[in-house]
Amino acid sequence: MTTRKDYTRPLDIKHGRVDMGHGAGGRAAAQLIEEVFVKAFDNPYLRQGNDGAALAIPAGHRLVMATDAHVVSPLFFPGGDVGCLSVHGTINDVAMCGARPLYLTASFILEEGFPLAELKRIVDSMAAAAREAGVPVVTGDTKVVEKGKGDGVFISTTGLGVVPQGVDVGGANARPGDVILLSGTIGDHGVAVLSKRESLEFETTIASDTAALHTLVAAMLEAAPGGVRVLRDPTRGGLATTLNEIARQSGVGMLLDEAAIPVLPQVDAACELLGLDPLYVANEGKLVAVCAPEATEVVLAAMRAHPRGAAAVRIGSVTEDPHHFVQMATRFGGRRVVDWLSGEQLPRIC
Amino acid sequence: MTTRKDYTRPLDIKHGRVDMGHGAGGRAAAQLIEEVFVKAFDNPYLRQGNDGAALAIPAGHRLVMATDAHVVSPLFFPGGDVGCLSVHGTINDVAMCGARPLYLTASFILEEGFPLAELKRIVDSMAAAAREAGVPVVTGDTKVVEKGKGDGVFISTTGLGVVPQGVDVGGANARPGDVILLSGTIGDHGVAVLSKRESLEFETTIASDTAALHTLVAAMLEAAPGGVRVLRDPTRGGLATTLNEIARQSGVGMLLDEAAIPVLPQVDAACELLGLDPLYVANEGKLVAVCAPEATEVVLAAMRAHPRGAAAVRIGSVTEDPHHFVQMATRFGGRRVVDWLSGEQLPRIC
Amino acid sequence: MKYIDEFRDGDIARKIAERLRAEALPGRQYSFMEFCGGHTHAISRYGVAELLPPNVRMVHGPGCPVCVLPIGRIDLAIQLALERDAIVCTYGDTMRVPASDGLSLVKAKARGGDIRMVYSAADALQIARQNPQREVVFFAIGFETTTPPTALAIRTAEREGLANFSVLCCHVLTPSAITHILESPEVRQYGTVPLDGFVGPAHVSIVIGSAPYDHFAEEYRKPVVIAGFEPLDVMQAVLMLVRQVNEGRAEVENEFTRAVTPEGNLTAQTLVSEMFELRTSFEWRGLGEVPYSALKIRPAYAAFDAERRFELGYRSVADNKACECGAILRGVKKPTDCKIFGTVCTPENPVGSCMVSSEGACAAHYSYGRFRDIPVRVERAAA
Amino acid sequence: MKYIDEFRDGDIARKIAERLRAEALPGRQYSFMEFCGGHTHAISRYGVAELLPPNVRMVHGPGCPVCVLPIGRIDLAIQLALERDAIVCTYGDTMRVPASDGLSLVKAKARGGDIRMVYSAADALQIARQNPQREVVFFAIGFETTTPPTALAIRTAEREGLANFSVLCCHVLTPSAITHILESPEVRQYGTVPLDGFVGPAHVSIVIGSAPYDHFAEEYRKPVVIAGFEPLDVMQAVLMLVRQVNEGRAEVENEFTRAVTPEGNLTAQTLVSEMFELRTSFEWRGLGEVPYSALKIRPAYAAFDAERRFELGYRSVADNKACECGAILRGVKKPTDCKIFGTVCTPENPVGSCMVSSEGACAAHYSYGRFRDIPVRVERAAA
Amino acid sequence: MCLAIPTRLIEIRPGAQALVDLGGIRKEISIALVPEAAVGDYVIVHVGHAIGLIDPEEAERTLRMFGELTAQEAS
Amino acid sequence: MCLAIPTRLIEIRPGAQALVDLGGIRKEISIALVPEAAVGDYVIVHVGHAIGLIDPEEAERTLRMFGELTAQEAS
Ligand code: SF4
Ligand code: SF4
Ligand SMILES: [Mg+2]
Ligand SMILES: [Mg+2]
Ligand SMILES: [Mg+2]
Ligand SMILES: [Mg+2]
Ligand SMILES: [Mg+2]
Ligand SMILES: [Mg+2]
Ligand SMILES: [Mg+2]
Ligand SMILES: [Mg+2]
Ligand SMILES: [Mg+2]
Ligand SMILES: [Mg+2]
Repeated sequence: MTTRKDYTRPLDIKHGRVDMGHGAGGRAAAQLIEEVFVKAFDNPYLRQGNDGAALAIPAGHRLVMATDAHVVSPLFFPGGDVGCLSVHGTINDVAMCGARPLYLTASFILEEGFPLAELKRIVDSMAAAAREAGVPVVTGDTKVVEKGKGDGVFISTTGLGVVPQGVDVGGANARPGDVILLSGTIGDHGVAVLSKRESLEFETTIASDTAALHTLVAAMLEAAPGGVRVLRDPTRGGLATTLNEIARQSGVGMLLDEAAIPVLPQVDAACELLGLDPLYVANEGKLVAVCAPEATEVVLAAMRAHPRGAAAVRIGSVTEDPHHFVQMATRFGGRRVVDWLSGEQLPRIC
Repeated sequence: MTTRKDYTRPLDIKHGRVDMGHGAGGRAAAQLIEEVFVKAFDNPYLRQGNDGAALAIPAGHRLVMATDAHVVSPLFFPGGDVGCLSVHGTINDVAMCGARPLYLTASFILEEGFPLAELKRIVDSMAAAAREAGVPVVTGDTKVVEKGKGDGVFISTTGLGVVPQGVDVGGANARPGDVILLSGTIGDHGVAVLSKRESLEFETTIASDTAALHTLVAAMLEAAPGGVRVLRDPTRGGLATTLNEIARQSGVGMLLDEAAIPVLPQVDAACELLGLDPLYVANEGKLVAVCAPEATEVVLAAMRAHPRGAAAVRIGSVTEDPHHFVQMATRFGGRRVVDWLSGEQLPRIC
Repeated sequence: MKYIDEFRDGDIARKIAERLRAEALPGRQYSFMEFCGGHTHAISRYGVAELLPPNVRMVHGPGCPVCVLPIGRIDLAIQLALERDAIVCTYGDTMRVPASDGLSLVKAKARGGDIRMVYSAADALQIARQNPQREVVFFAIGFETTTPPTALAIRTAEREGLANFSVLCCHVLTPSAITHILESPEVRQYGTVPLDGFVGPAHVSIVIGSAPYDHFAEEYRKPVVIAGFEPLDVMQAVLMLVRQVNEGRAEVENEFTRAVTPEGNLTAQTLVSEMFELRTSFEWRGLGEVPYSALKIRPAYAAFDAERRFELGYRSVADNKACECGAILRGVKKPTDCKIFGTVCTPENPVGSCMVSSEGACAAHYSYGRFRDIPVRVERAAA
Repeated sequence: MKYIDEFRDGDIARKIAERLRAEALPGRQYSFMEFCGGHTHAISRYGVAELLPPNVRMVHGPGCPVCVLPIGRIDLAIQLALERDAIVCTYGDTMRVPASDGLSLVKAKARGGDIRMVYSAADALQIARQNPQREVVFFAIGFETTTPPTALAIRTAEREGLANFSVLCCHVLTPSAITHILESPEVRQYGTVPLDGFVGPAHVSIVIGSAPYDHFAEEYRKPVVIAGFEPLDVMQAVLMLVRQVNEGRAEVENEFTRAVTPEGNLTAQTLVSEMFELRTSFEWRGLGEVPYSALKIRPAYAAFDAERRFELGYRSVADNKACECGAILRGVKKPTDCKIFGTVCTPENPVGSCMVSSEGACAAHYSYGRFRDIPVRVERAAA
Repeated sequence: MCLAIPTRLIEIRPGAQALVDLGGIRKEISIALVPEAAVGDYVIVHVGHAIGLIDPEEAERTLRMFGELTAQEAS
Repeated sequence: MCLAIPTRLIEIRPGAQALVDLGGIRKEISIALVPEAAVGDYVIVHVGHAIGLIDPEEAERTLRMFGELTAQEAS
């Protein structure tokens, strides 16, 4: 007696497109999940096939959860795509709480008509990123919205991690006198994405810095367990906004040294051309750390010893300031406020 | 010296609309989060204001995570809205793993132009549902997509729960001879939503059954800790698809008794009018349980003693069947297959 | 639900079943064709087949408007949406019918066609009113039941002067299809399809009345029993057919007198003949070209005829080689006679049109009756 | 970046600053207006103010095309998008400028207006080509720098016969604005605004040349130094102005000789005068109606003039009462003189146009210079 | 084919429209094809249009006929 | 106002278009307004159009002039 599945024709990944049936919860949905998602993410948790995943957690840790929706346009950009981004972004948010990320969940909102081949490319990229980071996607969900009510694919990921004993990292922990470290150049991700935006298009060799930073964080925490007070990834809003958030949360001011902030020449040039400020451009593989002054050197050394922190630098220090201003000594010799991002970062003509 | 926030004009909730700036990660985003989300969900985890939330978990439990994207149209329907739905849906998926849900994360994808008043109504509804269920929203994210690239609001929620010792609930656990229980009437949610769909519109007093089922599950598990083998909420795809999923996962067949499956008269009528089968219509506050035969009575009693299971019934039993067919003895006296949902549930003319 | 629930009563079903067992002659085989997909659906969904004596066999007919829609017609609708940028409005049933190039309306929609499901022809009119700058085409399918609402839509559009509305008319006629089957060589000459009688259309007959069937009873000596679409109606009709056969009668009987009169709905008939005229020939999936079997829009309403308005040229497209829909629609084969039934061809990925509508013989058998006969072993899935 | 980085060198800046401190006479106050927002931006972003001697004060001028755009003009663009269903293409800078009814282009877009940000006038043309069935309007703002690309777009549209493209022309002229300020009672009569000289436009001058400024130096006896937009250019220009004042000269000097010639870009000038002609009057935000201060499309190109094509009627709308933009644009007041600066009016919720562009005096001061003077205490936020 | 359902006509509305009830569900449909329909009638609704009426006496008769011993007895 | 940037013209393309380079970033722009521009020139780009050219000698001279002791010495 032949044994066969109850659907026999595999998905036509090459020419097929997402249709409403793939989100209706029936056999088409089951097939999509099996042939695209489960196949790519393959792990014992997902294979449980239940409404959720049952997970093991080491004893004696605090837990951290973080979530992010990923809606980048275009979906594919130099250096990455929405798939790996959605893995890195959430791993990083977990790591920025001082936690070791253990598990991810992924929830997809697909637009009717989205090519299955692109979906597969994105899911495979996610799976590769998750594998490389050692953080499996343990459960997920897929919905389909009508054409014109989505934008290809949106991916919301949630991460679960554990905080080792003795680690206390949080945005409210910065104190005057602390030192502000940055793990590398800023603006790479945003410029890479902009370079592919319709009507802005320009040629560049800049690639997104999208990367998981949890091993970098682990190295920093190991180097100075109590010395790292704040960690944050300067994503949307850029370095400027991230520092303002920390200043507000901690009730402090900051003084930056413009000359110390690393910006790749091409990023600088692209910003010049479009009237943008690299301080407000998104990053996806960089972190800001606020450290106790006495821990600075050892943390910086640990960062520089890690491939994701090789270009780590000290960019400023925390000040006492009832206005919570982030100020900057300009390379030119002046001083100015570095404010929150206001509105969107739009290319300007003036 | 006067003390004031660094933005002074509060959001114009009444007339305002979401614009791209609310998703750009700058000050507008911070304001939206503070004045709409944090205000509604208010809890100490969220107030940490970090990239993720640090959480406490009771010792000696296994963890469960579940995630779902919520993309219902229309956003408001009789008996609920996408907000409370997104809380109930994920709480239920956690509960269906036999877990006690503890925390939720929420990730919003807003369409440019979405009225802030509607957003607030949805977020408030979410917050009320979370409060009522005792499961706080501990961290979140907000993105804005351009008009025409979203559909008002999409909400992805992820739940974290703990499984008590000795509980082993999963879709693969059904065995021939087991009994299939259903917690109440089917099709209420789907019909309530359809009744508001443009061009289908009909008048009905049917309301969505959207509700959190975790306390019902807790009562069932307490009544017969080892006796509940499978729990599942028959959402998209309806009861028929859910039972097929379990049959496939467990490698069994099922035999249902059509006469035993409760359907409200208005749901029946609406399905008749539109050419739909209630077995395939979505539910958001019902569960299916597969129980050991000896536990049936005590589980059923526990269900009936709970407000969400007052109309619980036995609808069939698990059979040995290498084809994994879900079959049904019809009320009429015949027998038929109850197949997976195929494609979408569309109103038919023939 | 009054006039519905009473006709689904299992106790009465058992009584009729008993009568049938008593009256069906043991030595004889009875073969009846239920013309309509509505009957096919009732038989499958309620498990009516289980209640019939083993020597009474039901043969599915071509009476599902979705099943008989040929590929070329779907292609036209897709062309209007994808190449002519029209808003194509259609009943939900047609969305998944296979067309050329692996497309269907669902897939054309996913490729960007503005294809909208409507519940009623009136909804298509409304869409036309709301989108004055767009061409709105109503893809009209169906038998005599569905034609009058289309006629009404055209009349309304004409009275309102709706300049952007037109109809891609694919309305077909029941009696010509029945004639075609009775004239088919399998039935007439070889006797490979022994047809002892017909369960006649329910809702079609509300509109056209019972009189049009008299001809079949007389000319072809076949009993006809017009029956409602509830399961008891079907069982009673079968009983009435058995009785006619046993008694050597070939009459038109009406089991559905609660809705069907000899003359039908004259208002509807008048409206339809005002808007439509006979096509000399029309392609049916499975049956091929059938003379005088469909309607087209009269020249007086040419402005509302999408075929004229867009100068559409019909191109016939052959069905998939493996597909036996044609033979199944003519009653010559059963779904399980098709080599790809339930494997390559499933409701999820229909190859033929009979696998699309739940009234299609293949879909009905796959979704409701498969447990009886398929030697499928379902592999334990990974997830 | 060649010709950029060299002009941002902090070491040289310190040298110029030293010179300035040496040459600015201790007993004297120097007030110079930087006409252009580009200079305002450079001063704020690089912290140039810190390097100037305390007795040299920079006064912001009206040279930001976004800041001087009156409410009524934005209203027209919004009207085209929301009421006339046009695709309105615009530079990113204009998106957040406050209009009537609490709207702005960003908010009109959120309300469903098809408003698209373009990087270049050529992109608007491209959108028109891609949407032949839609009206596409390019909302053209800017000084003489930005006008030639608009002229080019009109010429291209005309040559291609693009029938659905038009321009809502809001191009304004620098010299008339300068005249207007010099003629203002504050400057001329009361001397409430002591203006010792002008830092003249950089990129505008590339197009129009340095000759048009001779008039000011002669007529109004004000020194003018045309300067580039890099911070060293600005500092050097200030030094040159101090020298002119000290020496009692009132000449047009050119610090920006690497790009500006006396006659300017003749190709661009020819093109502009082919497409455009002077308006007899035009409303500027802050300055009110300024005679001969703007361009309109010549009748020969009327088909591409959105004002004519859509028969738009201009309606002047008063600015918010509390807003001091007018006085600020005329150099009469500083941002911090406005009662709602930094509280009700912020870059997030701009009340006046000076808070929109990062070249606006208020936005520049809020974003870059606020630490110097605002007695704001930021409350510890909840999240 | 031709899904059609008997519903009770409960209100006649302008433009040959009517409100019908089916087990508590109410929907507006067209009665342009059955101009004779009156409130209280059961109309058979197909794609939003009433296409015919139920004859209550015939319905009664049919129900009585079901399964009766012979065709003769049914009449 | 009027954000404009000196970029190096590296390739002239049909239709009065040209490819320019700025610190490794390349973009196609219009040179219709500076028909005299040649490969190797630094053109000043504003809203996707070159509106003028940099005169290298003048740039040199300006840099030399910065901060020199008196206006006289700069000439
Ligand atoms: S199973 Fe499919 S291919 Fe075969 S006859 Fe039926 S519809 Fe045609
Ligand atoms: S702060 Fe705002 S309102 Fe006040 S002058 Fe400036 S732009 Fe106008
Ligand atoms: Mg997050
Ligand atoms: Mg993040
Ligand atoms: Mg983060
Ligand atoms: Mg799910
Ligand atoms: Mg889209
Ligand atoms: Mg889930
Ligand atoms: Mg769920
Ligand atoms: Mg579930
Ligand atoms: Mg986030
Ligand atoms: Mg939308």
